[in-house]
Amino acid sequence: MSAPPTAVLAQDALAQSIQGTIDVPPIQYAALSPIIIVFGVALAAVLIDAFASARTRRLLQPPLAAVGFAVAFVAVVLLHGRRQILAAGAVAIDSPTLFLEGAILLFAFLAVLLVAERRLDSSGGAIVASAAVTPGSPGATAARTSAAVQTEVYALMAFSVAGMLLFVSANTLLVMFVALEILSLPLYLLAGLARRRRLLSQEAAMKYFLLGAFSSAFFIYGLAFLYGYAGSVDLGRIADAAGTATANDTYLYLGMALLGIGLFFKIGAVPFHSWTPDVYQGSPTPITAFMAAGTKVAAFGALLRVFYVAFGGLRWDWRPTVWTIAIMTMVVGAVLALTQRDIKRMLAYSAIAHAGFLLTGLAAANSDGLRGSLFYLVAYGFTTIAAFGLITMVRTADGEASDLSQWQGLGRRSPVLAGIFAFLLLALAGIPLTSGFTGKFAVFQAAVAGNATPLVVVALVTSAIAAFFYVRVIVLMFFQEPVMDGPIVVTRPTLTYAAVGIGAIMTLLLGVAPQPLLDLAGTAATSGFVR
Amino acid sequence: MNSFPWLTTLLVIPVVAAVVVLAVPRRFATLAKQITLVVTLVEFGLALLATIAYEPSRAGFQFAQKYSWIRQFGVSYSVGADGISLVLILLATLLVPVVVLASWDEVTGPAPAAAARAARAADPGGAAAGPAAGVVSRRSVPAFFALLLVLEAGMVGVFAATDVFLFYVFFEAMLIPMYFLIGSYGAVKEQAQRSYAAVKFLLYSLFGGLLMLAAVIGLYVVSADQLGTGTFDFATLRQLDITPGVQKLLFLGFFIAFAIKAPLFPFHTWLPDAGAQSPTGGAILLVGVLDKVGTFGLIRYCIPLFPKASSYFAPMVLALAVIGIFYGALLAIGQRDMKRLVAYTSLAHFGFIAMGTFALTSQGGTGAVLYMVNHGLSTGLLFLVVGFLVARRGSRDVSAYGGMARVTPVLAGVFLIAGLSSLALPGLNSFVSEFLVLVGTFTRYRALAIVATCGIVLAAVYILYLYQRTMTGPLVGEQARGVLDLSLREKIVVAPVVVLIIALGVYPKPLINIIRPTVTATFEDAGHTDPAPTIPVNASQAGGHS
Amino acid sequence: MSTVPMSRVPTHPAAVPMVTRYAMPHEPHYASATGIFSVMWLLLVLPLAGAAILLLGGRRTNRWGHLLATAAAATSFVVALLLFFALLGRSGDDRAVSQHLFSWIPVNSFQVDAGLLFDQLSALFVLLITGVGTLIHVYSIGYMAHDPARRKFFAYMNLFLASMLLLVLGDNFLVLYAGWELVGLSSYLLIKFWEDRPAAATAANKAFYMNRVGDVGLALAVMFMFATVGSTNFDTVFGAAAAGVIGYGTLTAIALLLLLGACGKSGQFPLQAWLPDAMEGPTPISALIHAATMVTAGVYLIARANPIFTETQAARTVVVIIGAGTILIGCVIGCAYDDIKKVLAYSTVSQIGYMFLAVGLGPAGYALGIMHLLAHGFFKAGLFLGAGSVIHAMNDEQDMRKYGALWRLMPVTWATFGICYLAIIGFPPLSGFFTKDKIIEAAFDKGGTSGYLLGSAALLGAGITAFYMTRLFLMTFHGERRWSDKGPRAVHPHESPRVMTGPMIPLAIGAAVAGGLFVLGGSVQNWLAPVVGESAEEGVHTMSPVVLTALTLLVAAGGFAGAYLRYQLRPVEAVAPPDAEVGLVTVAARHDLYANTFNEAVFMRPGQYATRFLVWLDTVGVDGAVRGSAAAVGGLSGRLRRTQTGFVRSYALSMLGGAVLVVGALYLVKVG
Amino acid sequence: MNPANYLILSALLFTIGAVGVLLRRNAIVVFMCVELMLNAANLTLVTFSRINGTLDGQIIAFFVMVVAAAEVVIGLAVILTIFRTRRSASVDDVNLLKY
Repeated sequence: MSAPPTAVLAQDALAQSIQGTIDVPPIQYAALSPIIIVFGVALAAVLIDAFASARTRRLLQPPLAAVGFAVAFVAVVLLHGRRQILAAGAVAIDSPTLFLEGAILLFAFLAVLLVAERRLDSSGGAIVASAAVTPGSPGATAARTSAAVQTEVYALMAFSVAGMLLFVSANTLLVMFVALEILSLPLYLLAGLARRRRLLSQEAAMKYFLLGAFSSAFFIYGLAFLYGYAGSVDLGRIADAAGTATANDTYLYLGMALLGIGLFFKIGAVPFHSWTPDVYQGSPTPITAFMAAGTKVAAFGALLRVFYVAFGGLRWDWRPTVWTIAIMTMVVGAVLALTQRDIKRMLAYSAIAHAGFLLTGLAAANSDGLRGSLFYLVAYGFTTIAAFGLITMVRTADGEASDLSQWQGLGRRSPVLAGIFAFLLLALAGIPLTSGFTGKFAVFQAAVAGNATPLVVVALVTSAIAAFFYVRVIVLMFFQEPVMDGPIVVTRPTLTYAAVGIGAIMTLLLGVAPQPLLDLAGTAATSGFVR
Repeated sequence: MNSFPWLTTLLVIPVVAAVVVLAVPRRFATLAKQITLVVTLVEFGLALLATIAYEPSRAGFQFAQKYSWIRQFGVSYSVGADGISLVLILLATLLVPVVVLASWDEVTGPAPAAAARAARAADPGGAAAGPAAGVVSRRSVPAFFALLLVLEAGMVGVFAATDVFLFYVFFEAMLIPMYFLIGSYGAVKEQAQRSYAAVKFLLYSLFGGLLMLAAVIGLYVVSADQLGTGTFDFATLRQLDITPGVQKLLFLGFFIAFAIKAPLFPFHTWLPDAGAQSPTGGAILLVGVLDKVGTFGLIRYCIPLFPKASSYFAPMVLALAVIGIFYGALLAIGQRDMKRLVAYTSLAHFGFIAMGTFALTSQGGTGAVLYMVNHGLSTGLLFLVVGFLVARRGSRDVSAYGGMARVTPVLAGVFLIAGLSSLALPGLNSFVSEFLVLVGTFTRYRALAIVATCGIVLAAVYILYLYQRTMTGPLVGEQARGVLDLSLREKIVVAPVVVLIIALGVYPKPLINIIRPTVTATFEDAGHTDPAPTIPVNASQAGGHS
Repeated sequence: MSTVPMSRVPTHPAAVPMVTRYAMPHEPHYASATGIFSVMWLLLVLPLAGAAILLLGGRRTNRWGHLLATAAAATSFVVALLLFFALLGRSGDDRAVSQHLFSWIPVNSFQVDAGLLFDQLSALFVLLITGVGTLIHVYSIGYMAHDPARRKFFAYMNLFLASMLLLVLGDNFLVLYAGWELVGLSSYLLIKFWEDRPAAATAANKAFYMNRVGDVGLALAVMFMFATVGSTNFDTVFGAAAAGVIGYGTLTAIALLLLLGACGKSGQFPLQAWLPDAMEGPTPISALIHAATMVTAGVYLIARANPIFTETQAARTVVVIIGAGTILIGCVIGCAYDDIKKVLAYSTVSQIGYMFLAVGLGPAGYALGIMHLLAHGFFKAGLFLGAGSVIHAMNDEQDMRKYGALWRLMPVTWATFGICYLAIIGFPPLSGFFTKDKIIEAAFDKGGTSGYLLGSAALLGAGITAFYMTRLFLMTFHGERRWSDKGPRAVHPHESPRVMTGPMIPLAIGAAVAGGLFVLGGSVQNWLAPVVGESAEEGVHTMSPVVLTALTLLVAAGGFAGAYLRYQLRPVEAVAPPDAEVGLVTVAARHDLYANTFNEAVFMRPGQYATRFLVWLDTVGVDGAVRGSAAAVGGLSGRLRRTQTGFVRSYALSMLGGAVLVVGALYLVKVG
Repeated sequence: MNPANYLILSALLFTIGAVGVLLRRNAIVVFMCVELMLNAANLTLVTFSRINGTLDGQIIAFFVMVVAAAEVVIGLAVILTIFRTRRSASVDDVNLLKY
């Protein structure tokens, strides 16, 4: 216990406020620098949006965000090895946290590349010119073709990223809750900013918002019970309290359950997954990529921290539940993906299935499991960003060719692009020499070592099922004749190329030479979360 | 000589070549072909040299190399050759050039030059590539040969790997090129069936592979429990002392994967489809080499790693094998599609191989491994000839043929040789292996061997019945008159295989001498000694000339 | 069976203990090939090379191919003669020379060498094969002169010679097995030589299938030998057998399996049905393969394996029964056919029956069987060549009812054919008289009821043989002509060219004198004694040889008389009378005693049904299960999708349900 | 008065809110129900802070209110746009995305 517990702090504050002096708790700004930087970027972006001209905004915002994230990443790298609790116990910095923060920032960077891409669509990028224009109204067509862009997207992304960083490093449930909201609220809006298919986009936004709010209600209610149980929302204190089985632990289990629900919702675990397909499909594809990679990392990071730190002592109590959820998630994700016709929706279900695979890492409940999960998150993030980025490049006259039937024969027309996509799909399916396989192997091996063999068997069977729909897309692209008025693959979208390229290369590297990243994850896992 | 990294070289060359070939623009298709041919020939030459450098008398793996790959998982890039893997590598590297030459014109097919030109125009990047699907969808020749090369690397790797993880990686990675070979270069007219066959092949193998993955992980965890740090090193793993219960589970994991791959009786239904739909070259490599990975795995991994389990399951495996022998044979007799027919004959042959392996006698095992090579040659030749026929008449249906021997005598002759080899006629390669398998089984499972021996009658039936329907009788179809006999290229393709089929039938000793020590050691380490003859004979009879 | 402790068992060469072996006095001892014998391998290689050159050489060899092939055969005959005389030069018990070529299949305790054995028995066969073979090569030069594929024909003939020589020269059972199947192959190739005739192709397949059934037996026998004595070499196996260390059951099993193989190859009951169909092949082939040499391989096998058969009475009983039965089957059917080659084929079947009967009698009969075999080689080859010459002359007409009165037109054929015919019906002093007589005698001498049964069967056979052969001879060469040299189906019979008649003459001479040479002074019996053991000449005589000989002649004469009355003194219808007008026996005989009907009903049809069923099972059952489960998952997916209704509130509901579930689960764990 | 009663009250409120989310169609009302759930949580927090004798619960409650306010801003914006396009605030009308 390094930092003073908040409860005590609060009482002192009460006492001292009577005498009129307040002594400020020490805050190590350096250690917080990544979060602070990103927040700074966000605020700057807001200011720019407020005062700069439309043109300057368009020119200024993307580099600002990109550079901001890059710098933050550098900060994370410099912080490596730090292991302490900061800001009066509110925030914790340790190897897993830094690992996750780094991952989030990388994915955010790639996502910015995708968002900033303007060569794809006839006019601006994937982001709507003005979200306020009503679809179907005369202004709508103008809005669709106008070069303008709702540049707030960058500010929103920056806020969301900041929220994610805070989310994974939160040491008290309160901070975690706030972070959750900071990362969610911007996403609700981002989901609604698609330039085309506005109706779907708005619907996605609304569904995401309502369900998100609903889930955070559960989260906070669970928080309340845990507070009631432990008398504090500090993860460490909760763990201590759980260790000493004195208090009425109905509160503990209620709290754990409700809190868990909030987190399971974010990672899209069954039965809290229902928003995922709709939102992934409706949102602008770059944002979907951002969500699929970034949000997953953040949510899982928080999940891991909570379950390893706060409830670490109770693993024998929560493992069965996690098992059940993991199995349901894998099965439902894989099975439902089989019959999807929309490629984004299919990948959404695949994301659910992958959440399930990740949960087996959690179910292992050992440091190998932690290592596996960390590695898996990064591997999956790169692959999925590349995949969604690639989807943005396959277009028809009215936007992306999201319907699978339009992808028929793509391999014959543009072999390279289709080849990359096929490779990414194989990675998602977990074929050796791709990152997907290494990740799967890491978590499954941990799970078997952690006596979760049945879970692993289920996982393997489901991955066999899952393989089918990935393979089906390959069949479409390569083994079938192209349709006459098939989609056109837009050439020279530099930024998208960059993002997809990086993603694909990393997918290959992590498959062929996973050593370094595994080392990183391994050391992070062995040092574990600070408390 | 043995310090030279033979296996790594054999692995790297095709990969590099594949990249080069893939880089060749489509309009220089011929160049791609030539590069591939040269490379594969060089590859075969190297494999041959390696075989010469190999010292059969020495125990354990030779040309071994070991570098740590993924330390956290105790995975290492470690390759090595023993008698079993060496001959199979030799087989693979031999068949690939044959396939390359055989598929020389198959991919492009008789496409009008105009279409080809249009295709080139439309090809690069596919940017704004408009309509005219037919043109756009011309299949890339360099890609085909690149896939072949990748496949070759995979085949070499899977046999050379001495690290279970590495083996698994190759085992799975090998599927992808084959999948594309079937899917996009298979039977041209039958798009739907082609894709179906490709997907079926991939999913079957993937499913088996995943079961194996479970077993592999289990093995790793067991090793971690016993040795402190987990490892995948084959040599280390076979030292483990695994409890019988665990052994059985792990054995099943491996066995089912291999039984699907080989395939053995109930797991075979992907083979006829894949065999029928894949291009000739693909079919040869699929049935000739890829499927051997299954039988190879049985003898290389199942028996040494899980000796108790393998003797426990041996009767059941043998039962499956014998069922397969008759089942495959009878189904082959009932087929109309020539390629399916050949595929089903392979099912019967894999039955023999599995039987020889699980008879757990040195004769049976040696016979089984030799059988793998021989089956690769004979079935390879059968697929070649059928491919030639289909290329000439465009139909795989037996009823479309008849009396071909009159117009294409040479082709008919080669067909007959392939068939006779497949029905294990003495003097041809398969006989040696088949008899060894039978006699090896006989010494331990008498009744079973007797039943299996009756299978050779059916073998005669399915081969000669096929020959009778296609080659003899009055000529069927008017256009058949114009059909040409084997071209020079085709003769060159079949020549080496025919020669080997005869040579290995008359003088199999060199191969046997490579295979025997490894197999004998494998079985004896697993605690299986050959049953004694019921009457002792003097050393000159038993020890003999070897 | 005597089992031994594992410790004494050699597992593989490295670990072979010097096992002190049983004393095996009877073990044959083979001298290794030196001097002239070191060229033994030439016997095989010459014809093999001929075949290879002709097959690979292609059209280029069309002009001289047949000459090369004939030369190859002739040379190997010369080599055979040289070796034979060299063998004569050696002392009686040293006349077994083996040549070890190379180690064929060496796998630890299973050691098979490619080795040749040239002893008294194989010497005789080599002479017969190469000698008759050469003659028939010459004959074929004429017979196949106008066939476009003559080269291929000669290539196959050479291939056959090589295979047959391998069969009789192999010094262990696996090499013998190799030759065994290779002759089957060459027979297959030559039967379907005119392969655009569906009948020929079918006959060839039938022959191969039925031979394969026999081969299974032989193969299993070899496995038994290895499993029992750990070797397949003649000397080891025979030594063990003679030493009586092999259990009686095993020995009998081995013998019966060998017999199965022999029946397949020699067209003995129950595997006789293929031989008549094999007549679809060119006539020289019928003469060489399906009369003189290959079909007698079964006899060779039993004679070669005599140490085994000597030891097992049970197996020999089966052999004699099969032999006797087949004699009668062959004869009866032989009487019913009008196709000259079919009749000869069935006569072959029954003559081989005699040989089986003989070798089945054990030491008393092995030599007799071989003698009859050699004699039969001469006269049956002669008969077939004669028939070929007639068919040649009659524009490939094979129906004897379309012949008649040809003797004037083709005197040479008539004469040679006549001699061979007299030889086969046992007309003294021609060969058949001696050899067949001896067998009948031996059969009676077996003693007991069985002796009488077998003897009388053989005797009856002799009579019927005389009948149907006379019938054949008369219908072909005598009586009034039933063909015309005018009209649509005109034929102009003429004597065959000298290249065809030439070979028939030596065969006729052989047919005439061979028997005498063999029997007088028991030359062959003494010659073979070291291999097949002393034939118990001084056995009890059921009845005195003189009486028996007289009886035999009487019966044969009866048969002759019957045929003469029926087919010489009464006219022969040009068309066979319909089944309605002939007796049941004849009808049955015309249908090969329903052998084919039986085979089709019992093996072919059920096989076809099984095949169809399995094809159905595989697609619907095995594959269906797979596809079904896939479809099931798909269906499940299709239904589950519907739960994703798109209504926020239902999503919220599912979340709430999940919440309840999680809480419940945790609570359960807590209380439980 | 026994503070446990407040917990029961808050539980009731939370349940009412949750049920409201499931039952009401109007997006605004649905959202209000969510707010109700949040406030139920607040009540719980305050109660526990009383029971534990620490101020944290009350402080957290303030945080929750602020967050709720922020949510309102976002939520109303989203709902408004939907309403403007569809002329209806019923959550059941927006189900283009399904299956």
